Amino acid sequence: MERTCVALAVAALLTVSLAGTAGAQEAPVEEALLDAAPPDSVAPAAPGALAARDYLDSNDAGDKIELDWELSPDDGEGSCDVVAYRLWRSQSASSPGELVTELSPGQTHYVDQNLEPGAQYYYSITAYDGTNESAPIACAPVSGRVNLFQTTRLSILVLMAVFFALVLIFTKLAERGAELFVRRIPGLNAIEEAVGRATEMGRPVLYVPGIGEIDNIMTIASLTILSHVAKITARYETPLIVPTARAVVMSAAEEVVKQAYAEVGQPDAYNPDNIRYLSDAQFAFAGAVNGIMLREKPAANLYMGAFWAESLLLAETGFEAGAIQVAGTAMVSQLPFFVTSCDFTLMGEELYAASAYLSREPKLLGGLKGSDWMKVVTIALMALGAILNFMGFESFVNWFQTQ
Amino acid sequence: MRREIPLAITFLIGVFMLVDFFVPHHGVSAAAEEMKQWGTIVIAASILLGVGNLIRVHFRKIRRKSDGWGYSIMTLASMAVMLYFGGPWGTIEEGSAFNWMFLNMQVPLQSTMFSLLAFFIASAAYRAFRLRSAEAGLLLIAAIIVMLGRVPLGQFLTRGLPEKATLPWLTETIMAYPNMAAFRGILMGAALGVMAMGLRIILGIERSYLGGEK
Amino acid sequence: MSQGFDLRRIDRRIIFLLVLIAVVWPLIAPLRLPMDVSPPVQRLYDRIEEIPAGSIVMLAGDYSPDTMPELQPMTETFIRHAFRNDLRLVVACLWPASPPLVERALLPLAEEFGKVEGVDYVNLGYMAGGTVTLLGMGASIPNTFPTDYGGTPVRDIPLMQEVENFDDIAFVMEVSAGTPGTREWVQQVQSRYRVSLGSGTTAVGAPNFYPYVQSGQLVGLLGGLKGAAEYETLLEYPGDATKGMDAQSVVHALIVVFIILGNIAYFAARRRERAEAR
Amino acid sequence: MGTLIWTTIGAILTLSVYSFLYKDNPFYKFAEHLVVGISAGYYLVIYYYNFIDPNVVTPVFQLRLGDQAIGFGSGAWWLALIPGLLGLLLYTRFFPRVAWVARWSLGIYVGGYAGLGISPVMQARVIEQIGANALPLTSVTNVLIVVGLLGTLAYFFFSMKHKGILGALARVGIVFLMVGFGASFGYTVMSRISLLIGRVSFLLHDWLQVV
Repeated sequence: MERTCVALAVAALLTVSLAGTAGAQEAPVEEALLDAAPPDSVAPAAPGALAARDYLDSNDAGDKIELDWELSPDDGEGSCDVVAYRLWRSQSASSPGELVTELSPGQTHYVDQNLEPGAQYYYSITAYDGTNESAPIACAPVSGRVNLFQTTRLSILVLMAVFFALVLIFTKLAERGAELFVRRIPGLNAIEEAVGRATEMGRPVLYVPGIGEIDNIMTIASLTILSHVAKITARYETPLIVPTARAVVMSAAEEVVKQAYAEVGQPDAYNPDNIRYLSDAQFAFAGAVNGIMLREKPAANLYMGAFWAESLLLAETGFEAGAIQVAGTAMVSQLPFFVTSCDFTLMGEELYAASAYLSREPKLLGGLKGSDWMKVVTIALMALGAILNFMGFESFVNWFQTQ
Repeated sequence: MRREIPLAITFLIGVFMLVDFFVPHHGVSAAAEEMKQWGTIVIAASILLGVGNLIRVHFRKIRRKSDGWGYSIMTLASMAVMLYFGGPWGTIEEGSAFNWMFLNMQVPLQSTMFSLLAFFIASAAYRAFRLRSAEAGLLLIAAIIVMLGRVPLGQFLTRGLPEKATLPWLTETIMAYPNMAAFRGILMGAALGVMAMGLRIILGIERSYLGGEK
Repeated sequence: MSQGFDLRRIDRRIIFLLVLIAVVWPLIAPLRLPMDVSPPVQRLYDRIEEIPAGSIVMLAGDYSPDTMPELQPMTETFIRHAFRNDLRLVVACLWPASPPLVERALLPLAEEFGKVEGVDYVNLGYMAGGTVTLLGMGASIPNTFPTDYGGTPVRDIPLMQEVENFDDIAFVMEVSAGTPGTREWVQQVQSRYRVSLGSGTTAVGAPNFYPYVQSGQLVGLLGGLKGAAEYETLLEYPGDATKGMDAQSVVHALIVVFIILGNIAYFAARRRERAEAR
Repeated sequence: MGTLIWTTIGAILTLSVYSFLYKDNPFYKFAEHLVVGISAGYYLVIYYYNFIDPNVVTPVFQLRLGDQAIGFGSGAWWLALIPGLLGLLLYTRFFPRVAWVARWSLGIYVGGYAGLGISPVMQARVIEQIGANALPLTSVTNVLIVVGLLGTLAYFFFSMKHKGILGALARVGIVFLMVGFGASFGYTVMSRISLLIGRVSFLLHDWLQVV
């Protein structure tokens, strides 16, 4: 019974879905009817009450409306010929308006999207058997409410506030001259050694600021480190080659290096030809950097910033060329390759810490302290969540399930 | 003044974008979208800076006849050809010369350079995975287990053993627990670094990218 | 220290060469390395073996070029399997990009096994509509696919005279890269019409479908290149998947050997240094 | 025929790149400089057609024709001018007296994305991780995850000396980091080999047609 019912419904539905398509397909449609349901002239019974309401009361832009209705008595039983529910939407009570969608039998729920926020809509629904349509069932006019705050993201806002507060407090403390300890970061001292070695050997230093765009925070951190490195090379009068994969990063790097050279009183040592834009294309860039490594023979290769698959291409060539290599990235997927093929690697947060550490600016060190305390807060929250979960209060952890 | 204006702009835009995340109101999100678009435009417009730099560097190389200057001609020439085919009088549609050069020269060149990694990953493994210390040992063992566990060979090597001793099982376990735990830690720490740096940028404390002090 | 061959200073070009050989060799001459067949693949194979010759099976190709490396071998192997067992084949696709991809495997194999289009196999091509199309096929396949891929009216195709709906299909192989795909086939077709259904998916997608194998809604599942390779092994016809997996196995093993050699060299050298120190 | 020529070109370029594995050589230099040139031209053209033309040039000119068409489907026509101007500002750096104006567009860009980045990072990498890692230590796997996470975070503590408990935790962290790095190194091998297989079968199958 259930089988045939579906078959009938589907055959009829085909007349819906195929009708109006190319002439070639009209014949089969007829056959579909012959094969399956003889088209009756009786409309299926109308669906039950239709209810419409603003979607997910507080978190959408007021452009969604949620609808529920009850099945038509002829859906799956009775004369069993409902092939679709037709949902209609109108801006006025008088006309049925436009057909929103056709829903297959058995469904009783739909969310209408991309509506005009706040506008009033009249919905009605009918049952359809492929030829005849039932009387429409209407519901009270409804409008989506425009919301100003996404409540499911409250936890994000709260923790962000906590974090910013921590950072700012410690920054202020630092400015007031509070002594802030920062553990030494091995990779950083390595940078100085590397540059020193390049100088002894009278060979250039290669600084790759990653292939991230300047909107990538890793790139910004890299530029900070670059200005530090540039100051050292300027003092030693060691050539500093900076290949970039992004034009904006290139121009920023120019500013940074030029400035650094000026600050240590070596403005003339600055060579604009050494800050180069190579290519936006990832591997064209990597290939060209490899070329630089083999032909201009830098004795120190520094990779700081956002790297993708090219990381190993660079690091392996650099090793073969016999350079000291120090890398720094928060790109988790590439850390294994830097760690295995470079002499030192700044991992994850160390890259950001480095910029603060190098500048020795108390303000920035304050930020580090703030981050550390945020770690404590997060760990505490996890522990608390674990305990509460264990005791069966899941609501606390659920608060962190955001959308 | 010269510094204040950009920092003020940075601050206002930064805060607005921060707020956008919490406000579903379409007015806000529309404005945010618009500004994101501005960003992409600025980037697109900057490409000329880069290409300009590229041309300058190679042009000087050629003029000074510094070694490899012949290849610099290559670079400039191939770029000129692309610009010719793609210029206003040309077309970049499917099947156009521009498209052909991209598909049959840049794409194979790039994917081949990418595939060099197959060789480098082997040489890196040979060189780096030495039992110098306990930590290095862990690195090495984890790598070997996962490498074998990923291929039929590994499955074959440990056939018949209880399931929890087979290489595939070990591989999945290592990936799913220690590996994931470590990476979650790195990501969480890095996230704090990003946010702190982001805050410093918005507040104008971090300004290195604007070219140091002036 | 200086004299004697030092493995630590082995020229890495030797490594490169070995890697290259390890990849090229299996591609030219399949090694047929031992491969354990996982149960879902075995069950799929056994089910198809049970189908009496002459029966009609269906291949649903629902993927696009970007997933070809993983899925095309499955398509090829299934068609080969069907033709080898003298099963007749109906191809139907819910993805617009699929029909030509299936065709690419179908035509050469049809030639190899001397199968006649319209009699032994038919490619119905692509029909839009996803779920609706599946339900349509449940009622009447010829009405859902009025013409085949070549434009011939389906009602005029000899093979299709015997095919009205899923009652006439002994087995459906769904090669799927996403939606509409395996999930829709299980939920709309298998559950409604009790069709015997097998599936091949990308390695990424496979985990989502193993539950269906557990529940028996899928008789078997091929997961990614590895699944395809296992299927080829059962068919004793090493194709692209086997070659690929062979190459993978060899290189992985090779790298492990490198690592071991590297360590032997490392410790040997350390011992020598200690000896010299004394 | 045409395809054969192009395939051959592709094959020659492929081999030139692989020649780099032996040593740096004219073929590689050729390939390297070629791809740099081509991609430079490519991106110049593509960026213009995909961003500048549709989002700046077209809208502005359309308005001049009296058409009401506007920026990115929102705002007024002058909205389309703003990014154009911001783009132009970048070039003031070539004129020392107004060079500093170039920072305006950089400020907008960096500031915007800094603000944009913060919240999603907070959501995906902190908030949701709190939920995901609030695990009671009732199973081996939970212990593994919690200990590993604690250790790694401890390793990233900067404002305290790594001594005592913190030091111990940090050492645990290093252990997990090493296992993690080793594992994902091994995990990546497969995809890298696939790339090589892809190129080799291009040479053997598409070009030489031996297999």
